[in-house]
Amino acid sequence: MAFNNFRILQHPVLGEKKNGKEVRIFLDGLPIHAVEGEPIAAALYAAGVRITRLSPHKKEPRGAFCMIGRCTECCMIVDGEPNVRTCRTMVRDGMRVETPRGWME
Amino acid sequence: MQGKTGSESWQEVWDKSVNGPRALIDCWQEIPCDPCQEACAQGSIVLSSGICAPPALHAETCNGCGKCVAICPGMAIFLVDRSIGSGLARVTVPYEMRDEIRLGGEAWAVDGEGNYLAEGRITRVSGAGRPGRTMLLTIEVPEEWALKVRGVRGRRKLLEEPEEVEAIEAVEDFAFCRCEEIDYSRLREIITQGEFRSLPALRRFSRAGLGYCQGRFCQSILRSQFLADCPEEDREVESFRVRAPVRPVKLSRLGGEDG
Amino acid sequence: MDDVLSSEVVIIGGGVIGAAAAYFLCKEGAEVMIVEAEDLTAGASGACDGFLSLQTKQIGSHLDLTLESMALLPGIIEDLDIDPEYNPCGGLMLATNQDQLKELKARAKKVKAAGLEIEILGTQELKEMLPEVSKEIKGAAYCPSDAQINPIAFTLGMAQKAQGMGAKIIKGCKVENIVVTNNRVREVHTTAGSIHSRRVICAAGTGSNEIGKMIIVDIPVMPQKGQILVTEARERMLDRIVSGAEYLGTKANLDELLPKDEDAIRLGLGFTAEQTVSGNILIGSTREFAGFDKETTPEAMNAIAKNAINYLPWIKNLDVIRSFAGLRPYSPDGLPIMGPVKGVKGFYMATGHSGDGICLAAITGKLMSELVLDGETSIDISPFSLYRFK
Amino acid sequence: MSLPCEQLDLLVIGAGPAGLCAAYEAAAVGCRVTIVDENDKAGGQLSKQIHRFFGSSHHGAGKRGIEIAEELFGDCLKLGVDVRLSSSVLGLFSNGEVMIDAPTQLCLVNPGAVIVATGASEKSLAFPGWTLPGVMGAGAAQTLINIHRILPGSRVLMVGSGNVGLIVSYQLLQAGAEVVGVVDTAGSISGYQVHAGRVRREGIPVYLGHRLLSARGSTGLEEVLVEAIEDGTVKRFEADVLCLAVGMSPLCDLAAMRDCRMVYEDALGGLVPWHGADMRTSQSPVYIAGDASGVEEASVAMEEGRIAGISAAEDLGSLNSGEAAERRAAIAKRLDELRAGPHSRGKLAAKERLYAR
Repeated sequence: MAFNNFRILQHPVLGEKKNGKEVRIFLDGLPIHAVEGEPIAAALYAAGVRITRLSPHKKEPRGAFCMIGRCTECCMIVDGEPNVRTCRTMVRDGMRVETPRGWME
Repeated sequence: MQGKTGSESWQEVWDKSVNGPRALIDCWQEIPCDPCQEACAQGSIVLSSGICAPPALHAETCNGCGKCVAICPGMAIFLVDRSIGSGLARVTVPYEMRDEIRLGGEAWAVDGEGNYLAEGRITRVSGAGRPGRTMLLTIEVPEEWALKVRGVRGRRKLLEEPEEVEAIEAVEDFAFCRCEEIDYSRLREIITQGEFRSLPALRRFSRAGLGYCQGRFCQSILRSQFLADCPEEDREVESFRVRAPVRPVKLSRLGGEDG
Repeated sequence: MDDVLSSEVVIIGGGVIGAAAAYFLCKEGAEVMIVEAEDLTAGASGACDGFLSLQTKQIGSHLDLTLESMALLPGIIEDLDIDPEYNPCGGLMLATNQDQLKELKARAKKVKAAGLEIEILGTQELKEMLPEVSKEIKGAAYCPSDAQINPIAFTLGMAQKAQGMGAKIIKGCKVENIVVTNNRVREVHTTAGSIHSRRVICAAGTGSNEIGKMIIVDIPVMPQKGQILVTEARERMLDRIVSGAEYLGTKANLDELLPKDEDAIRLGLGFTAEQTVSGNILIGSTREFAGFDKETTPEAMNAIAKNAINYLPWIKNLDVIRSFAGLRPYSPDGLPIMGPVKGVKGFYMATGHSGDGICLAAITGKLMSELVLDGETSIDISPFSLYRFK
Repeated sequence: MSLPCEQLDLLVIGAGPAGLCAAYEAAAVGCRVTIVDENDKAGGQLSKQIHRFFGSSHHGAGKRGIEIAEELFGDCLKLGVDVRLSSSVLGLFSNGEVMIDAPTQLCLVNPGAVIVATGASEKSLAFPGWTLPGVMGAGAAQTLINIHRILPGSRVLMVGSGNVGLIVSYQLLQAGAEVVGVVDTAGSISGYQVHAGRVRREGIPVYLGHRLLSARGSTGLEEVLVEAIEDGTVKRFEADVLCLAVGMSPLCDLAAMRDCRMVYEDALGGLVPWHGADMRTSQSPVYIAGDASGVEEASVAMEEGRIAGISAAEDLGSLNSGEAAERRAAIAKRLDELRAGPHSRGKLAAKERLYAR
């Protein structure tokens, strides 16, 4: 199942991943499993989703680049609010995440 | 106490290892690091001068306890034990991978470049299942490999070589500034034709570095590109004036609203 | 540098005024050299918004000059190789109370009489034009001729065009002295060497006072700081340039339109907002006297933000990614200082445009070209004479 | 109408190794110390360093970064340091005010002294395809695997054979990714041989003298083209992640905003605020420490933090100058030892040039 494909459940140094509460978020309407306490961008990676937005001008696909809230490449529309840094915003059950699709002509 | 560094000590380790395990230290760069010395209760590891000196081993007093192997941040200390005889040696390596390596199972012994040396039996596993601890694995290999083994791999295959391809002809264009999507070709055109003296002027006009990320990622490459394209002028290119906010902040926040 | 340079005309200052003067002079075939202490647009022209606000001009010669300038604009833009992002979008001036609205109405009458189309909008009409305006706004003055432009691209465009016609632009070149003999400008001493020239235009903006000292003339221009916030880029959401009536109050020093709050008066706070072609919204602004200091301050940033939200509530959800401060070349009455200097032949002033440099650049450039080359101008510039003061 | 402004004694910006050590030293001699950090956890980069650290026992050598972070943080808490997390400093102003975006509101503080310990940010390279999803900073991959416990992909190519590139490659392997190679334009390994050794013995080839040409893919990274500088042959790596570990640059924009004199030093990662060996900048009372003062090792950051803490405490009147000088000298001696190796030579020279300027 895609849910665990990219999750590191066992780690030689960090040990076994503690089971967080599973929640469900929606990416462009499609349900994605996530774990409470993780940022949206991480949950998307875990589900194998790498595209966080299309760039405003050329509508090129972009993905998280820094994961610490600086690059703004992971900005998505979250519960209607645009430009939310998904690498620093934690998932909430039922959250609706949309992929921005560029806006410049 | 005397001790020898690097490969000088290896002969001694080889000699003494017929009596039991001895530490083999493969650390010869001057790294500011001394936990091995601190960890050795025997006082067999000594840094001659300051913490950058490569550790010297006194093989005579080394009892092969392996504490230095477990703590070495460079994972550069091993144990060699030839006491079992019959042309075999046991080599102990630090291990922090998550491959399932079982006691009694077979694994690859590899050298420092990852080359296959021998397939051997794992005769000892310590620290397994204790996250945060460095495992020590002992593998049995033909004696001639004893000084060469640097790793044990449960994954017994080699990476495929990358394919060689025809060189690509033209360099594709790309966004130099990720946010404002200023093309590389456009930027260079601006740099070479604009005759800007300073980085702030180049930024003002090209807009590279004026995006949402506040130039976090392109400002330093903008500087390099600017200097590379205008090499004839030996000068300070003046840095950007920094003004608040250095992180994006909601206007409502800035206006003093809570929440 | 030991080379002796020479030029028919030397323009001190590579801002929008200097660039416009160079552009028009070159059109007439003059030999021009711009000397710029730093880089083009390093001063006020590179640290302002793109407002081409006609309705905020002082009624009379100031507004007349502005109308002449705006009439020249399309022709210049047509001619430039760099797109200055000119957008004849119209401008709204918002009233937060009935008194302000009344004042705007009274003013609109006079402005119309002076030849500028302006319309007073009630809340309903305003809502149609600016749907998400605050409910607190009582009405607005709408000027269809108001516009916006990218001041940096505009300046560079004219400078580049002038260069194409032979103008020389020396950057990083500070003027150290101006040699006057027999009551005539002869030479400009700069950090890049001496330049022989019999005609010098001072378009040095806030640096003009220093330049004036070199010829023992007091040019009463001082820096007036304006702070601006820049938001993240977004899709087009603000179709017009927008300002508050208090902006006009602080700009033109109209008692009736000044803010009520003491701190706001001290900061010279007035609301402006425009969205640039790149999508960022520039939110202003202040009018402060702080010498040559260009720091943005927590107090002003906070005040600008709070003020903007009062006008356009939705704006509060935008991220501010930058702030900057520009220094306007302030003149005591807000009007530019243009024309010759008594007793120093060949020295011309084109400075003190206060916050109107971008708007007035075109006509200033044209007038300077006329003045320098023909000795007379097609428009009477006596209202802008240095000698109106005192 | 303006924002209220809170008076503080010592403000430390950044709760990484330098900031925590600075706070500790100052608090230990009686200063009232406040630390702010934009992250929701203290420790800075230590929080994702799962490898054991070099150094000596003073720097927690032999321990993992995550353990050191916890210890340093715990020590600060014991001394009553006021730690404010999830709080980004937005600006340092010439009137002494500091603007902070705190969890619920914007606030202004006016501290008697400020230590800027904001660390460094990753440098990048711009090349065709660098905007494709899957191309990321090595630090981003490290954050994903070690903090969020999620792999960024399954086949990774690393650019940069410095310590960061090597360590993150190793950690990607630990996390279960396949690392298809480490490439570097340099002709020799830039990081420590021991780190290279750990990676290579896992079968990861290091391609020296190789240059990144382009990253390709339609909706995300699929392949990377790399050219051998010497003969121009081009290799194609199938990869879904390309990590860039091409150095760090000091994150010192707050010091620059405060008009601290800035100096360009390539060996230290770029522009750094000028400072003396006592970590005072050209603007009193602003101090700098750690990577923000020039990119070096975490152990160096800790010692510099301690010195900055002592200098600030001295200027705030919590330490007399004789005592402060003595303490600084003891730490300076340890710093000298840390920087004695050949790997630090360039940085040491740059620091000495800086002190002298």
